Amino acid sequence: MNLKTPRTGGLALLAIVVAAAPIGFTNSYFYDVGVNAMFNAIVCVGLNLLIGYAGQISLGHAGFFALGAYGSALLTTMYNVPPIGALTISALVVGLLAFVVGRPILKLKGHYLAMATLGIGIIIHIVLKTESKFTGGPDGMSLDNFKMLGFTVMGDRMWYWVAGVLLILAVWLALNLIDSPVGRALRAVHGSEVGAEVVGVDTSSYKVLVFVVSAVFASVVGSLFAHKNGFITPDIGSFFGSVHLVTMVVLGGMASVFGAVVGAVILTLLPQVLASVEQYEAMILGVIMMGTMIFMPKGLLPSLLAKLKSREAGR
Amino acid sequence: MTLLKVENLSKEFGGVHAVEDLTFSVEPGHIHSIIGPNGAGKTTLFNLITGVYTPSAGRVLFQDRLVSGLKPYELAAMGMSRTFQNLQIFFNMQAIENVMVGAHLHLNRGFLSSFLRLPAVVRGDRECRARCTELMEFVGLAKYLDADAASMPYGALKRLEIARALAAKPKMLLLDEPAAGLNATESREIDEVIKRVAASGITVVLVEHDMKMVMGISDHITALDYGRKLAEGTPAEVRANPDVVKAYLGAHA
Amino acid sequence: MFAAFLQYLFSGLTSGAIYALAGLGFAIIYNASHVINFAQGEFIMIGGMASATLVAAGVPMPLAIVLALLISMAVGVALEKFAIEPARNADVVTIIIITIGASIFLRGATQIILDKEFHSLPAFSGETPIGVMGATLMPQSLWVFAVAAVMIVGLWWFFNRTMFGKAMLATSHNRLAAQLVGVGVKKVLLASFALSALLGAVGGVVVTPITFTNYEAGIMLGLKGFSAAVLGGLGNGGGAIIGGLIVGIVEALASGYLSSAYKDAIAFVIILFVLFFMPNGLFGKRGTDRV
Amino acid sequence: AEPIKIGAFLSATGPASFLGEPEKKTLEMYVEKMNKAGGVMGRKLELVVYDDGGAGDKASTFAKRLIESDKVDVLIGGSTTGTTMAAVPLVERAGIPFISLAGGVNIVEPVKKWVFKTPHTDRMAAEKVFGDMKKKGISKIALISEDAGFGKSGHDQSMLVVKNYGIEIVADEVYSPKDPDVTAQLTKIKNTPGVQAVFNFGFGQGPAIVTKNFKQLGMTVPLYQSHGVASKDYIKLAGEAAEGVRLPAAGLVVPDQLAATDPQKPVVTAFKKEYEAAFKSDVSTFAGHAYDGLQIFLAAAARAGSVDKEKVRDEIEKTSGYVGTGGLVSMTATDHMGLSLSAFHMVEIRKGDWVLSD
Amino acid sequence: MGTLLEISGLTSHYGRIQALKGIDVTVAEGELVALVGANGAGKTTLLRCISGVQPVSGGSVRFDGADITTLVAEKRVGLGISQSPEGRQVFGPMSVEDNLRLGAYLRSGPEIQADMQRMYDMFPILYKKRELPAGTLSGGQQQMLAIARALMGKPRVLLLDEPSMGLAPLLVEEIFRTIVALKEAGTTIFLVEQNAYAALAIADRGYVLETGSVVLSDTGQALISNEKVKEAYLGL
Ligand SMILES: Nc1ncnc2c1ncn2[C@@H]1O[C@H](COP(=O)(O)OP(=O)(O)OP(=O)(O)O)[C@@H](O)[C@H]1O
Ligand SMILES: Nc1ncnc2c1ncn2[C@@H]1O[C@H](COP(=O)(O)OP(=O)(O)OP(=O)(O)O)[C@@H](O)[C@H]1O
Ligand SMILES: [Mg+2]
Ligand SMILES: [Mg+2]
Repeated sequence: MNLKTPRTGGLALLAIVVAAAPIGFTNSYFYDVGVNAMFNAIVCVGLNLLIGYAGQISLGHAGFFALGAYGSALLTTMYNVPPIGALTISALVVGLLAFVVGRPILKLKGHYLAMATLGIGIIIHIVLKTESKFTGGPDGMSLDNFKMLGFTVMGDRMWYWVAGVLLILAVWLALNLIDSPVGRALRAVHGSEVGAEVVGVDTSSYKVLVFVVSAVFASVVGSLFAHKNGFITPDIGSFFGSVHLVTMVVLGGMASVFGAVVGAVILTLLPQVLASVEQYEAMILGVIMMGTMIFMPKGLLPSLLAKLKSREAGR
Repeated sequence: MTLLKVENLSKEFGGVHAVEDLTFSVEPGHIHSIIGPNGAGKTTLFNLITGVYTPSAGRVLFQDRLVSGLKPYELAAMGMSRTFQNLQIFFNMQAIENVMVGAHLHLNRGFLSSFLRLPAVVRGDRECRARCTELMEFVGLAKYLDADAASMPYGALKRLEIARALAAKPKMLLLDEPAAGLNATESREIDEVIKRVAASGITVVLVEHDMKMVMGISDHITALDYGRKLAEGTPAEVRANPDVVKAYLGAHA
Repeated sequence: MFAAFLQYLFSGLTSGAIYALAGLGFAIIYNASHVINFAQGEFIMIGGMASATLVAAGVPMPLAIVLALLISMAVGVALEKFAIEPARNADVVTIIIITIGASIFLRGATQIILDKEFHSLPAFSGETPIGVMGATLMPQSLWVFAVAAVMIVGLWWFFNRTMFGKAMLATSHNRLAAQLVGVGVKKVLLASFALSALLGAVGGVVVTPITFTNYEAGIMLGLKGFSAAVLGGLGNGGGAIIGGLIVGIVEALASGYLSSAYKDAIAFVIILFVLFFMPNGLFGKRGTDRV
Repeated sequence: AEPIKIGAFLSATGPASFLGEPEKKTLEMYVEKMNKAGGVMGRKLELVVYDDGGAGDKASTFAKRLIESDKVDVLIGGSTTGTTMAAVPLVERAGIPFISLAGGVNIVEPVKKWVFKTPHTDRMAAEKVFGDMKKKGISKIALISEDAGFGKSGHDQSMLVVKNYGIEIVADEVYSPKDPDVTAQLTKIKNTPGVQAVFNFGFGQGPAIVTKNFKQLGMTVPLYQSHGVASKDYIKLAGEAAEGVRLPAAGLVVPDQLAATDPQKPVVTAFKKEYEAAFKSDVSTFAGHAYDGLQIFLAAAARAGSVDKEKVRDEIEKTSGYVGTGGLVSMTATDHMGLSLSAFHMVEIRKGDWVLSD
Repeated sequence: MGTLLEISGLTSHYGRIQALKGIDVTVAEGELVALVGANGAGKTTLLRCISGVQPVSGGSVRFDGADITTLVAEKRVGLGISQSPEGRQVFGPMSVEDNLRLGAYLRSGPEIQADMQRMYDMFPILYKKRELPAGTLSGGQQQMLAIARALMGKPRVLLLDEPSMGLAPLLVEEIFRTIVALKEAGTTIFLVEQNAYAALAIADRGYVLETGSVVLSDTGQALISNEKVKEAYLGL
């Protein structure tokens, strides 16, 4: 195995980081933040397939995340579906929804696509807020622990390892995909749709498929997140949530699987770090976002790697 | 048997008749050139044949099947592939990856098997890379094997599109001004490439303003003007046609 | 029931004109750079907040308004100079994230420099409702309509009749070529931010007597403005106006005849529906790229 | 000695900053004040505040941080019902006294071992209003509410209790917190036959817009607002249109008008004075919720003689006869709020000021 | 005839790749100088450096005696340097007429209208299509527009990057005739062409560029008869 390829080397590094991070964790709050970071990372890895690789923006993915969360909450509390079943059913429904709306929506380009996905996300958010009989409305609803095969995932530590394994799995899947004919086709869609079409790439189907895949990633994580927190409110599906996800992807590095992970981790930790500066939090966060993008326009990871490479080559 | 039949084809853009009532056919194995003044409708014709545009009227038959209305990727699957006058390079990818996308139809492209990186996918990819390397060498891009497409000069990109189109293993290859941006010596290299492609049994439809190339390698030429057919025949016949000389070639050619 | 219908229409026109004003600001920066400026709502907010704070501090209203417009323009210029210009070669998405960062920053700064409270401005021509066939309209709404109308005419003139306006368009379509014909693209970008900040602030000032304002007021206006601009067709000022009015009227009619809980959702459904059939909005230019 | 650590997570920014901001200011002011006076039980107070921006998931993480990392002795906060409820599961697991500043009934119904709250519930506000309407012989009303947390919960509670007062809701409309105009909804209400009064549930600028539009349409039936507007800002924004609007509010907004015998009078007068002197802005009832939360905790800690969580919890539950800004608080094992309907007063807006009108 | 454009020791990089390795080129006032070279030799890069849209990493560009190495692009246009770029680069969604008018962006006065008319006379198809978006033109028509747009700047030195690309044979002749006419009218011209034979035939002098360096320079006629040039660029 060549540790220098992104797949094996990067995966190994990621596994080491996930395994070693808890050394610095002094209590379960750290685990909690770690889980949130990894959950976001998984969503972003999926979203990056859509945004970074296929070049299609989405400002509605928090909606899919929220649907996964509420799907699990509803099915487990009202219909007594076992959590894993609820997660699966929610993911299927979200996938189906993404498939149905994806066809017409993904014909749109650029800002028009951004508008349409934003619309989908907002509509989902409104439904979750309004149908309080099912969702508890803006005040939210609670749900139970994640139980499977007589085993209960409980406590931040356990969730940490579950999230860690899932993150590595997600990264592995994403790396596989992009380094395959399908991945190349996706990137070709980004480069030139006609160019891809005339050599046999069914661009609209690929766009829809990757949209569905990224939505399912979001939904599954949404379900798990709901169980982990035990309580959810509709604002997990708000427009800001979607913008936040896209920001993670772009900040970390579009078209870079590990970049998405880095972006998600940083933007999850940042508010925690900045919480102590109180009212200056927003200003500092804004400055960091602007500064990163100005000085590393390709995103953190790709820009840093490029710098490293040129230094190596310079020697 | 004819490979491609264009029947009474028309395309109109808000009053502009880019192609009008055009009929011609392409024989298999031929190098068939389309010439005509700027704005004669050559590129539009290519776009109609390859499904980028849908015709306003008329029809296109490929291998005796009605194909007007089909999507470009469906036509590609039937064996049609092309290059563009306005480059359609994947600038976000490496040169060799551009070519490998060309081979898309001949690879394992299931979502699931790609996700799981099944051995078959890996093997197919390795073979594909080797073949695409050969193709790049074939079109004269040996020195760009490791290059990012975004860093290549114009002339090289034109060749890259040819390599990509060839990677699709087409039955018919449509080239839109492959020699644009190449000097005379480089054009002669492309002559060679096209001749060898044709010799391998691929039918070539060529749009080109380099008359040395067109007259030198074509089996058959159709000349257009204002979207209509102006003349047709062997290079010698077309070159001698006074209408063509007047509208297109000028006295010197 | 005609009076009710008319009232819904007035309600929709009032909201719609506000959305339209917000949408116009997007058109300018889009026309100069193809960037959607997510901080556009903040220009509106700054216009409203600055004028309201100044008026509260005893500055005469006309002077307060002028100062507020200048402040907002200064913010727009600073944003371009320090955040957009240094990233000029970056992707559109990267620049969009920069504008998102800027909007977060501006909200944070406003909240510290000014406050978190709601503010209002006195209505320009009093608060006596104008009755029309059983329905009523506030005089301030007329101000909003008038300002929107003036702006749209001004923008049309700017982009169609002045060389500088054309240079701006040219810059967005092809930066390299614009440079090669002698357009100072830096100046153009700076001007576009100054101008859209000005437009935003004007909007902020005229709508504040109706909607009030606080440091977060820009979020909703930005979002609705973006919707209006996209629905109308990006870069088309008239489109943004019509888009804004449609969104406003759909919301009002939906509240009136269907369900006020779902009025926003219904507006978005309509937008989606329009985009399915007109992928470049109502009046957007179709792509002209040929292959 | 070790300081007593008070942890708070509040919505100091975001859509509920209307609530969180004064709450935060109040806590900071009183902690500082008490420390100047030498602290409590010989120990200094230490306040740790986080801003959850009104988001449930952030609130839950910050609550965890306060409990696990900052190791606070008590949790105050959750400016909204959503942020409160998001923290409840982990508070119950961790076992730490938690005093919420939000209005939702479901915070204390059913009773949760560790969770208390200081504000009146939305339901009480609704009941107070419906009681007032009943007195005036009103039986058919229109409800209009904001579709965010506060308004939505108020709406749902209103629907639950309205029948007890023999009142029928004949029109039920909703608006979004940032809608620039709600005349459409109000027109629908206006054209609904038989409406004798309109009741609006919301906070922030929405109710002010409702009030202005109400006036614009020339509607003449009584307009009731909820306790969400019990802040001078509302009167400022709505201007003259607010004349005659009635709402339920704590004594805090009308300290001078309270009867001299009212036990609340000295408490609220002092609080109002201190707050307004410190911040040069009008006091709101939300500030009072935070004040009450802090006092209830400190009193319980003093009675327990320590900050042992279990003991403090028990003492909070035994709070009895505490006179707060929100009213008289007497908690029990089955009532973790301890306020009665009498804590609310009906006030009416006249000449730009509150007038007690029970 | 004084030197109008003087390039000395010019280097330029794309990232770490050096595209120009110390170029020395001079163009005298009123001269027509041709530059030929294979794909990737650096011709386009050199023109971009002269116009100021490509960063220079070393050496200098002097125009009319003044050092303009660090001058911003629009100022150079103001001095009289116009370029018709490779790949046409028209303003696609804008009308043909607006494209032409923008060519004269830094000029003002009534003669602009007359100049525009001259362009329409030279390329009648542009007149026919003047109200249509430039992006809908055919490739060759766009090439005409790009050349005409550069001419609208009334430049002192005109930089042409492969002006004959994509043009029909008749028009190629026309373009070369136009270039000669412009030169005769006093415009200095720096011409990059793949149609090396035609370019050298009308050029006063020519340079041959290979992988970022000038390897030959001589009069146009001398280069045409140079064996190496014949073999590498003229396809003879
Ligand atoms: N999308 C379009 N909208 C409007 N007119 C168009 C469009 N596409 C092509 N045309 C017009 O149709 C005519 C034919 O164009 P086409 O590109 O096919 O010419 P061509 O023969 O390829 O020319 P060239 O040799 O210059 O490439 C031109 O006059 C062009 O302006
Ligand atoms: N954007 C870029 N990034 C990196 N390298 C580039 C870039 N553009 C050009 N190059 C490199 O610079 C060198 C010179 O390219 P240039 O475009 O100037 O060549 P040219 O002589 O104009 O070629 P052509 O005849 O094909 O137009 C080439 O080696 C090319 O690979
Ligand atoms: Mg063509
Ligand atoms: Mg070149």
